[in-house]
Amino acid sequence: TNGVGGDGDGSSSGSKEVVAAAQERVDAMSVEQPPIEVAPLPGAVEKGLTYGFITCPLPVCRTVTDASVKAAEALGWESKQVETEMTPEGYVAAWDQLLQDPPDVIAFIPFAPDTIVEKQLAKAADLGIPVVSIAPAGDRPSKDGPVSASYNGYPELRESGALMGDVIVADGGSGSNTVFVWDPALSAIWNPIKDGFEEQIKKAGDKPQVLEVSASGIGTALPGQVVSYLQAHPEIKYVAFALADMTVGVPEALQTADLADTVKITSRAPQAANLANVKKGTEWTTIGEEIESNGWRVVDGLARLSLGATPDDQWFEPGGWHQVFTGDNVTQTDESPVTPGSPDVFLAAWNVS
Amino acid sequence: MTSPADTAAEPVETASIPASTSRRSARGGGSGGLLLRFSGLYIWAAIIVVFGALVPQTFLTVQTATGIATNEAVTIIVAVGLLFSLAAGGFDLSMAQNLGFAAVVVATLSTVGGHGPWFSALVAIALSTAVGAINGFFVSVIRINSLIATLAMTSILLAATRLVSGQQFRGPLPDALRETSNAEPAGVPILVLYALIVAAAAWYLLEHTPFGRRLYATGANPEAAFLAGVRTGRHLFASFVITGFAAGLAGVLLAGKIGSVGPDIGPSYLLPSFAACFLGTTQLKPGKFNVWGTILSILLLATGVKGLQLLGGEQWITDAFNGLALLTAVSVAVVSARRAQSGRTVRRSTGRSAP
Amino acid sequence: MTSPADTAAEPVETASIPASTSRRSARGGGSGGLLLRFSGLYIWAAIIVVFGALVPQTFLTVQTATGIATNEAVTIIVAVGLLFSLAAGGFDLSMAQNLGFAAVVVATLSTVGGHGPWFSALVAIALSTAVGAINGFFVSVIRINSLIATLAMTSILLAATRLVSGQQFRGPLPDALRETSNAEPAGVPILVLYALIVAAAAWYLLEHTPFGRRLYATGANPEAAFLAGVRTGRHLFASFVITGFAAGLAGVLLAGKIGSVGPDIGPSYLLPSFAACFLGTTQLKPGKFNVWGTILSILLLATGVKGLQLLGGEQWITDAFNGLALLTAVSVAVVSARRAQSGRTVRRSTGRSAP
Amino acid sequence: MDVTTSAPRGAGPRGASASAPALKVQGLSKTFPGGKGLRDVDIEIAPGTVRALLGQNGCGKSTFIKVLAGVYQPDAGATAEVLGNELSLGSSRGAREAGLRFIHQDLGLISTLDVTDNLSLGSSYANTGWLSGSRERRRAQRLLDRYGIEIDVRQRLDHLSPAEQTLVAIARALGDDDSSAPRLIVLDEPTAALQSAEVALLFGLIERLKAEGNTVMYVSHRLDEVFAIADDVTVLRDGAVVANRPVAELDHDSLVELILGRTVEGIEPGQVHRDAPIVLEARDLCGATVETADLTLGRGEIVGITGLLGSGYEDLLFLLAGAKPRERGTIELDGQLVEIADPHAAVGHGIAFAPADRKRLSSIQGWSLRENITLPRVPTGAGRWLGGRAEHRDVKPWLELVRVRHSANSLLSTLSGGNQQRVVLARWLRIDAKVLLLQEPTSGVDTGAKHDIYVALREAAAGGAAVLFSSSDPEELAAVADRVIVMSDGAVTTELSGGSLTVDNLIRASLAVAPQGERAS
Ligand SMILES: Nc1ncnc2c1ncn2[C@@H]1O[C@H](COP(=O)(O)OP(=O)(O)OP(=O)(O)O)[C@@H](O)[C@H]1O
Ligand SMILES: Nc1ncnc2c1ncn2[C@@H]1O[C@H](COP(=O)(O)OP(=O)(O)OP(=O)(O)O)[C@@H](O)[C@H]1O
Ligand SMILES: [Mg+2]
Ligand SMILES: [Mg+2]
Repeated sequence: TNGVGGDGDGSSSGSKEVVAAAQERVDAMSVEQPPIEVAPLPGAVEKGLTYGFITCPLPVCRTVTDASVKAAEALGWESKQVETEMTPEGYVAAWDQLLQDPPDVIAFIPFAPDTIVEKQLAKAADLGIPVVSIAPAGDRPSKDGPVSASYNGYPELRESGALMGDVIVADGGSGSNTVFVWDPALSAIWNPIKDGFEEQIKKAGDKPQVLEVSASGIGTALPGQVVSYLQAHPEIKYVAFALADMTVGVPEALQTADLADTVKITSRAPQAANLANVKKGTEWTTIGEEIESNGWRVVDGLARLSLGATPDDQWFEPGGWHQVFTGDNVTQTDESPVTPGSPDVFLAAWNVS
Repeated sequence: MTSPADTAAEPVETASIPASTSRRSARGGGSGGLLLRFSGLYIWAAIIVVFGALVPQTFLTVQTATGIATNEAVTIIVAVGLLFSLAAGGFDLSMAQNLGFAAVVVATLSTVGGHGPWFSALVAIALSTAVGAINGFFVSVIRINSLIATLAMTSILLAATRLVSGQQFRGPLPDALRETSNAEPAGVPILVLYALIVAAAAWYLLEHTPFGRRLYATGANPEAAFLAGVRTGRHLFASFVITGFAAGLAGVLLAGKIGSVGPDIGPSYLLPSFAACFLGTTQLKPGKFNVWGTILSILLLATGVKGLQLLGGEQWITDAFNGLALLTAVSVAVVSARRAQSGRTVRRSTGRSAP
Repeated sequence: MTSPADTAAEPVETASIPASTSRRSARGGGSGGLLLRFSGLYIWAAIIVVFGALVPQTFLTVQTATGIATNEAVTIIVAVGLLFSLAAGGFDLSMAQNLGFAAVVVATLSTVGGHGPWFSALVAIALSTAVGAINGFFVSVIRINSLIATLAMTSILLAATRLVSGQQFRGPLPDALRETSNAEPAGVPILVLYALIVAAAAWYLLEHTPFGRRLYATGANPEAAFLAGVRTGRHLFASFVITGFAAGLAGVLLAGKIGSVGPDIGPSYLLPSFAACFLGTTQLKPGKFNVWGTILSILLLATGVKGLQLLGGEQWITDAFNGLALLTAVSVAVVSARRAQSGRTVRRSTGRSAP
Repeated sequence: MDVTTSAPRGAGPRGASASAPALKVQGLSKTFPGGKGLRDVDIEIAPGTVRALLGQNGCGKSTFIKVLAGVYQPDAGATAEVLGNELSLGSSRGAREAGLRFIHQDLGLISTLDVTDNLSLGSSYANTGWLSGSRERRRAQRLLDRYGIEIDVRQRLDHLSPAEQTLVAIARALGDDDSSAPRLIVLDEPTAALQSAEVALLFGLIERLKAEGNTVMYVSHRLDEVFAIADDVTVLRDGAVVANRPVAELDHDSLVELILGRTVEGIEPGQVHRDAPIVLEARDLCGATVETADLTLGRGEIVGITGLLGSGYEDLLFLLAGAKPRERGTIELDGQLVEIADPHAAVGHGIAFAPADRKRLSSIQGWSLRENITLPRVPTGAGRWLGGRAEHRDVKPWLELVRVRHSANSLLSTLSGGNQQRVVLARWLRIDAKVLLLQEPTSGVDTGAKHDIYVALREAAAGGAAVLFSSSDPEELAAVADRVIVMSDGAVTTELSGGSLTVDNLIRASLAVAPQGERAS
């Protein structure tokens, strides 16, 4: 069966309670999750604002951006997106370019810690432009900072990591024989995932091994590296990827290396292909988290700020939707999972259509 | 400023490919020559022995062998294609991005595009071949330096790739395509078979047809070849078309192999392919871009990398290995080539045709 | 197989740099020649006019000007350094990774390394220069084809970069370094001044010293230059050292500019630099790698890209623009060069084989 | 060899009346950006004859040939016939189909390939599915046999002597479609790079072709060859035809006068300097093809050096200039022992070296005359500032000295072969060297220019330089040198001077051991 858990006998180091708790959470998150909730807007939003959005060329950024542009349209805003090259100076240049013709509101997906663009953030503050961020790169923005709100932050990612840990503990009855695959170059963004994952495994009394790879090898060098690692560490039963994109080509490589039956793959933020593989069973599980809905959330936040709302802690790192996908509960494999309720809840809350 | 270079009593020939002078000694069959020609095989054997001793239980396995072969099959196909333009004296820097472009095209057409797998594959390969033809046109008709022409083409293809993929992962690919790349008739990964077929075909074309001979002549000395009646323009053009076609084929097979294609795939094939082709010029037929030497080089490097990975080496170690292996292998080749016929090198480099 | 190349009855000279034959017309000062030499300026003007009309309020601003200059300053410095090895007939593919390496070294030393900013900067530049020297050694003493030597070096530098950076972002850099790159004396971004100084120095060295003349001779015909008393080995070696030094300098300045350095910095400078140098050979001093032509090319491309970005174009548009601009500019240059030179008479480039 | 005649490609000589001229060109002009290359040239060549095309450097010989070959487009208005059939000038294919065959000054052979490939590349690989070395070799061998050329087809081109390379080029140009159709074979300075001994090889082939009814057009600056091989001469001056005459009507002097439009007085033999102070003394030099050589050069002396190919006489100059590694031996300048590691050091010590391979070794074709001339010692003004104008001034007198009228800024590649040679000479005269080492200084140089160059050498010598020049032309050696050193088997065997320095003695001395001479005779 593709299902998670069952065979957790207390024999392994993980104490029964821990395993049971994990199993409980997994079961809870495996059933279809309720739609997210969004409070109605306090008033009517001014139309025709220009909405600046700094994004990156990565697929995940693209998904958010497309959604966010739709959201802005819904409010009658005119959006202007700047795509940064994946280099710090490119990121800085993107900011400079956006601020050269300053928009009324700004949302951004950080490529690097905010210190890199502190000058630009300060300028935005001077101009009184509300700025919100998605998936802060290593920062924990707070209401005293230059950023007025941030989504998909530490707790979001941490939760995804934790869930990857849970499915493994629940299934293996312990956290042993597990490897976490990530690219430390992106640690600024991915640390929360790693923390959450390691924490859950530690609860079960183990420490996951870590395989460092370069995200630039996705689909080419990466599968070979993973296979080699698994061959060098035959004890490994579970592989957790910091990002579902990194699993591209891995199931096929495992097949060739006769490891397909002995190793289970889990990941987070799946693409359509991951869902398909999970359904087929070539990937074991994957953790869905809010991606495209963040595009709506930032616009929601900016809308409230434009109505004069003052951010409180609520505005930072609000919890979001998560879903454990297994072979049993994958329904569609045509597109990456959509946050339940999105975008309707936003349209409703903004009472636009 | 002073430099070790002062000791060099001969002019430098950056243009010539590495052990270009060693061919003679190899032909002459001097033991030095032989040692040189097959050094790659020895080194490969050495690598296998060493890692076999260090990590026998994991390294000396069928999985390792098939794993290496399957991983490198795509590289082999694109590198073999690259040989043609190199042999004709052109550099196709765009071939890696062209591979990525083909992969994205087939993936997009066959998923969101909703087209049939075979149709999509054909379109992708056709487009890549067309790209090769465009390169060929600019290099052989307009006569732009091929490095620039293909540099520009790389940038254009990058744009096309981003546009087509919409910066999204495209997948899952239809099973038909995934099967085509992942089937294992009689336990042999089918990609390996494809690579072998492509290699054999290339070997035949390059070594055993007038076309191949004229290709090499075009690369060796375009003007003389032209005076000799070789249609150098046409041959250079053809060589770029072939390189483009191979890139397209490799791209489609890669897409099928990994089942889901992101926009950034491709560039990672640039360095390995060129490295292999150049390293290949020191092997089997020294001084000449040749098929089996190239493949030997690819497998040699891949084996070393695999061994290091099994030893638990970090990523940077494998990069360092690739670089050092290339550098040392070629150096050894060049130096011993010079040794093998010191007197003549000088004579040659200062104009044999002098009365 | 048939091809448009059939119509080209001429031999192809991929070795020669683009409009190498156009020098004649340029020197001859034929109007065609002049038009050719300054085409870049006209195109640049055209770009400015067009975008000035399309997005006046944002494009025709001081910020745009300074923005472009500042963003390209680093590229200018590394590209000007690259000119030296190109002029001497070598290709330094490792210079971009060398830049990244220097940036990572200075960032690591001055942050987690806990060393002083100046010490860190000096070490970084020294290391990059040493890398250049190693390249020079392999190319001029061992005499490996420079493409391979520097290809291998790229891979080694990649390893070194990963090792030093530990795959982490290093930062924030000490204010001293950030100031050095971000100061704006009299409102002029200091990076621009650095770039100008480097350019002027390079121009003097290349155009107005025996050393530069011999560098070009080494690139134009190593054997003839050697026999004319030019120590080609030493000069080729020197050229790679200079390219390495420039890469190091650019890396340190870049690190200071962005204040925090990731391991993947660097490679993105490869294509632009080579593109600019080659495009530069069609400008001002056609047929010759030259400083101001290179800088003109950089600014021209950057201006176009900036304009497109302000128009709200997506990433892919700018890539396409870069590629197309390079391709068309060089094609125009090459073709009109042939026209001007031949007076429509010479059917065959007599560049290397006059009677 | 099968004599079944397959038809020649294209229409060509089919249905041509035997009496029609092998080539008839009328009103051919060719304008270059620089100026006129050819003016209204008329030429008519009878079938089965050898026509010598003569003239000074830059008079348009090569240009004429290149127009015939379709390398250059002629100005409008020119007409041409081959054996009575219309020939459209300026089309390489048309020329080939009409039965014209060209051997250009640079032979267009690929030195890294073997003879077989060089012969087969263009057209004649057996178009079977599988390219088999042995079959191709047999075909190539047959082709060479057909013209009685005895060369091993497995040899790499750069292992052949220049003469052999020329023969290969000719054989390839003729091709192996064993048709009896007569051809017009055009040779541009085929002997410029050949030894007098080797020239015989070439003439043998030319006679044979002539005997088979082919027509030959032949460019050379060596008048003795003209009288040896040609039936008629065509003389060009400044791109215009000044004479079309049978050789029989001419003697050496009248021919020279035709070419130059003036008479040249013979060079007065320089007075031999027995007591001249020694400038350069080399002892027991060994390296490359030189086994052991001792040599002394006196102030103001002009010494010739010759020998057979491979006898080491070319390499000796390379060794003296540090251009090839020396295994043994010492060199003294003005009595001082000097270490000459490379040409740079040589230049530093005032030793100038001009190799024979003009195009590849002693010039940079894509550069201006100015840059070519200053390269050995780049002038630097104050603050080491290298300025174009100053450089121009620096170079001008030297161009005038060697009588080159082109602007110092024109590209070397646009000069005719002989004028390029003069520029090279100017380069080395400029550094007023103690020792001038010159290989074949007058190869491809016309009679008038030769005289100028001899005079320049004399002036240099008179100025105190020691001149050592290698030459394969006995007449030149006898006429110009005070002393001639003859080498064989890597050692100096004979030294001729004064009365004993005659053409006969020279030829005898070089041929003393003649492995090359035997080869294809
Ligand atoms: N082709 C040449 N290459 C280098 N040096 C030459 C050359 N020809 C002459 N020289 C002499 O070598 C000496 C140094 O030449 P150069 O002008 O390069 O000064 P430099 O660069 O300081 O010294 P070097 O070139 O020896 O390093 C000068 O006397 C110069 O005249
Ligand atoms: N491509 C060219 N562009 C401009 N001028 C040229 C070109 N080729 C030749 N010329 C000029 O045409 C004239 C004739 O040159 P050509 O090579 O025919 O002389 P030549 O008779 O072959 O001399 P030589 O005996 O030295 O070979 C010369 O003045 C030369 O400078
Ligand atoms: Mg110097
Ligand atoms: Mg000529």
